[in-house]
Amino acid sequence: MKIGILLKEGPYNHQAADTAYKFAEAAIRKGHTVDAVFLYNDGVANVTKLMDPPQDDRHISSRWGQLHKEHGVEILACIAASKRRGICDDVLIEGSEITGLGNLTDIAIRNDRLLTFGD
Amino acid sequence: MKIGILLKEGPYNHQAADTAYKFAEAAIRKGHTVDAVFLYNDGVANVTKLMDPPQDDRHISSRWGQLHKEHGVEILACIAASKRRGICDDVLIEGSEITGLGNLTDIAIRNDRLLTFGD
Amino acid sequence: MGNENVKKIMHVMRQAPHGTIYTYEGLEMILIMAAYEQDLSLVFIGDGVYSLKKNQDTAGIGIKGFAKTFMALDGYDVEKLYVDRVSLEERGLGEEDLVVDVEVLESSEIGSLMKEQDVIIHH
Amino acid sequence: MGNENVKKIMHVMRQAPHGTIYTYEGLEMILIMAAYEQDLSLVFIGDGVYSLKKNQDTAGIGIKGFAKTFMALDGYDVEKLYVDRVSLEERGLGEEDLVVDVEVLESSEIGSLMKEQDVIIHH
Amino acid sequence: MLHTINKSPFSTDSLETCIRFLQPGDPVLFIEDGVYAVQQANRFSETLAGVMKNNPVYALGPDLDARGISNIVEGVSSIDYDGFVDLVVEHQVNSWL
Amino acid sequence: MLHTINKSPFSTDSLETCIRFLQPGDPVLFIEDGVYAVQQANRFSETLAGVMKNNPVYALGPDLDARGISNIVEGVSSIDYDGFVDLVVEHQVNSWL
Repeated sequence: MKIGILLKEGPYNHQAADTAYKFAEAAIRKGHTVDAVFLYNDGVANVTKLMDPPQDDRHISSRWGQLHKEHGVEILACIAASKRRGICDDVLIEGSEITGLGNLTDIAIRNDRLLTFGD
Repeated sequence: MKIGILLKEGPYNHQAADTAYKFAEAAIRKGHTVDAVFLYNDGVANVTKLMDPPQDDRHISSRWGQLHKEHGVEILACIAASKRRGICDDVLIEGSEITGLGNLTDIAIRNDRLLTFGD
Repeated sequence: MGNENVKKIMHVMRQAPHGTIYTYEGLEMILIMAAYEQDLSLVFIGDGVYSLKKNQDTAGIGIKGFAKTFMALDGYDVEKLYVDRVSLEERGLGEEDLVVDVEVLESSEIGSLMKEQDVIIHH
Repeated sequence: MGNENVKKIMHVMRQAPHGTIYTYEGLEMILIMAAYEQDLSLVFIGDGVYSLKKNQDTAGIGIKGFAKTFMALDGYDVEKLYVDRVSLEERGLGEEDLVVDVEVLESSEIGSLMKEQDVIIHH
Repeated sequence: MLHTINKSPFSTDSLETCIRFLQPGDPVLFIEDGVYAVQQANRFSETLAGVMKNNPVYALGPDLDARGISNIVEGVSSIDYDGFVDLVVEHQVNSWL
Repeated sequence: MLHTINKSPFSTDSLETCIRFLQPGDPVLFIEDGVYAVQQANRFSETLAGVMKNNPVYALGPDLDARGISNIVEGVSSIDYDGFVDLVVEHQVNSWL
């Protein structure tokens, strides 16, 4: 099955980013395709490479970058939401991209499911 | 009267940043001192100079920078919260600073009031 | 049973306006999706019904208002606007308080509409 | 009436742990403030009482747990931990379910404590 | 002590929780989405009436206007940001987030 | 249709709102802070029992463990992330945020 994910909250502040990641991991492990993770609202902050959490904590943006690298999952941040919150190409983690909401619509159309995680 | 402000949510996503600003403006207009605005949790995203909202919308980080420039209000972001969320010296708006929670404690001690705005 | 390439996508507005950006950015999403000729609907539940309240004037809080944008949806062929009757009533509001024409439905009717959807997005 | 340079600062924990970071970052704030020899207190109200629940194991969600950090507060001379009785009871919890010794108070008693504070911070 | 409430009473437990800890005479100020509490004839009218027996109640006017609320419960004072500052000068503050 | 709820029933109206729109037979999955709803003997036990009459109820095990909830209401199935995926494969999803 092909699955798209919409993530609406920023990293660390809400569990949404963690649940979305754990879900994606499990779906891939079970042989499904996770097509894309689309970041909206504060969710766009998931892909800043400037984050620098404590050593013993998870690194949320690297984790998304890895998911792209290892499993081809598109990691996309909405451009309008990103501009409001200071996310731009200069700070993006490798493997992620800033794009328009048309792309989210395509994701909704071409996948069997679109799952939302947020607050 | 001397007033400190603690702001716990990011810009645009929640009204907290706007209410805190409007309150600070009014307090200064009425002759009070707004000593500092301390940013915590997602609130640290208030001071990224990379934000680029639509032309006809308010520019929240510039507004905090102006408040510092015109009225000497310290605009401080917690270092631990900032590191988690990718806020660092490279992206700070002029007039703001990254600092420790000890500074917030000083603000709580030296002001007549410490007001919290958040979600 | 309908075009296989057309998806039923429902947007559920559940938050009050202005206190958070969810409804506003939700509306931005809907306006873009409207160009893709999918089967879109909007449902207003809980505090989401407040987004449609007449006479909102946001000048004093310094935030852009957007209630009028709901009126523009018609021009994008987004015509399915449903409001939950209970949500309206417990807030002391009636259809005459809203900026656009909507269909007021019972919760069970909205529940069955939800069940028909391919995608549901809460804002 | 007490040292003029010592402020009464109350931290109110109102959120469940893990779903959001507020309680965890609140605790980080409290640990720093504890070094400043102010008159600190912590109050657990509503879902905040869940932060003190025994046997939390966060390994499966990949987030660092912090319930044990509340036990360390004693070492920082933070000894005023109050829990709202109603909040505990409506959640089917008792003192024996909590990781630390706390004082369980009636809402009105917490209300009067609040009234004595110089600073109150909700997390 | 001034209590501020910034959430709609319909969506979170802020109002109902705050009420349990309120002391008689303490002013309550509704701001942001909290102002829906003072609209006439909604499900929380009785709750609000209970509060008003022992506590002065205020609502932030700019937030009322932004939400199109003109029919506010009698006895609630609409104030602007300057009025908010005055209340803060007069009282310590307890912001129920 | 699978309904997910990620908020504590005490702090927001997510559970009570979702219930009004649930269709008989639709599975309900509690995740994140939502899992507090399935702890035994809390204020929402009756509400949950009502849901369980017509709907299968699940809770995400890792979220239960993280919160130290071991005494869950009888009849609620604890599942892991793999089980979450299975439910999503079987149903369209309605995530009540």
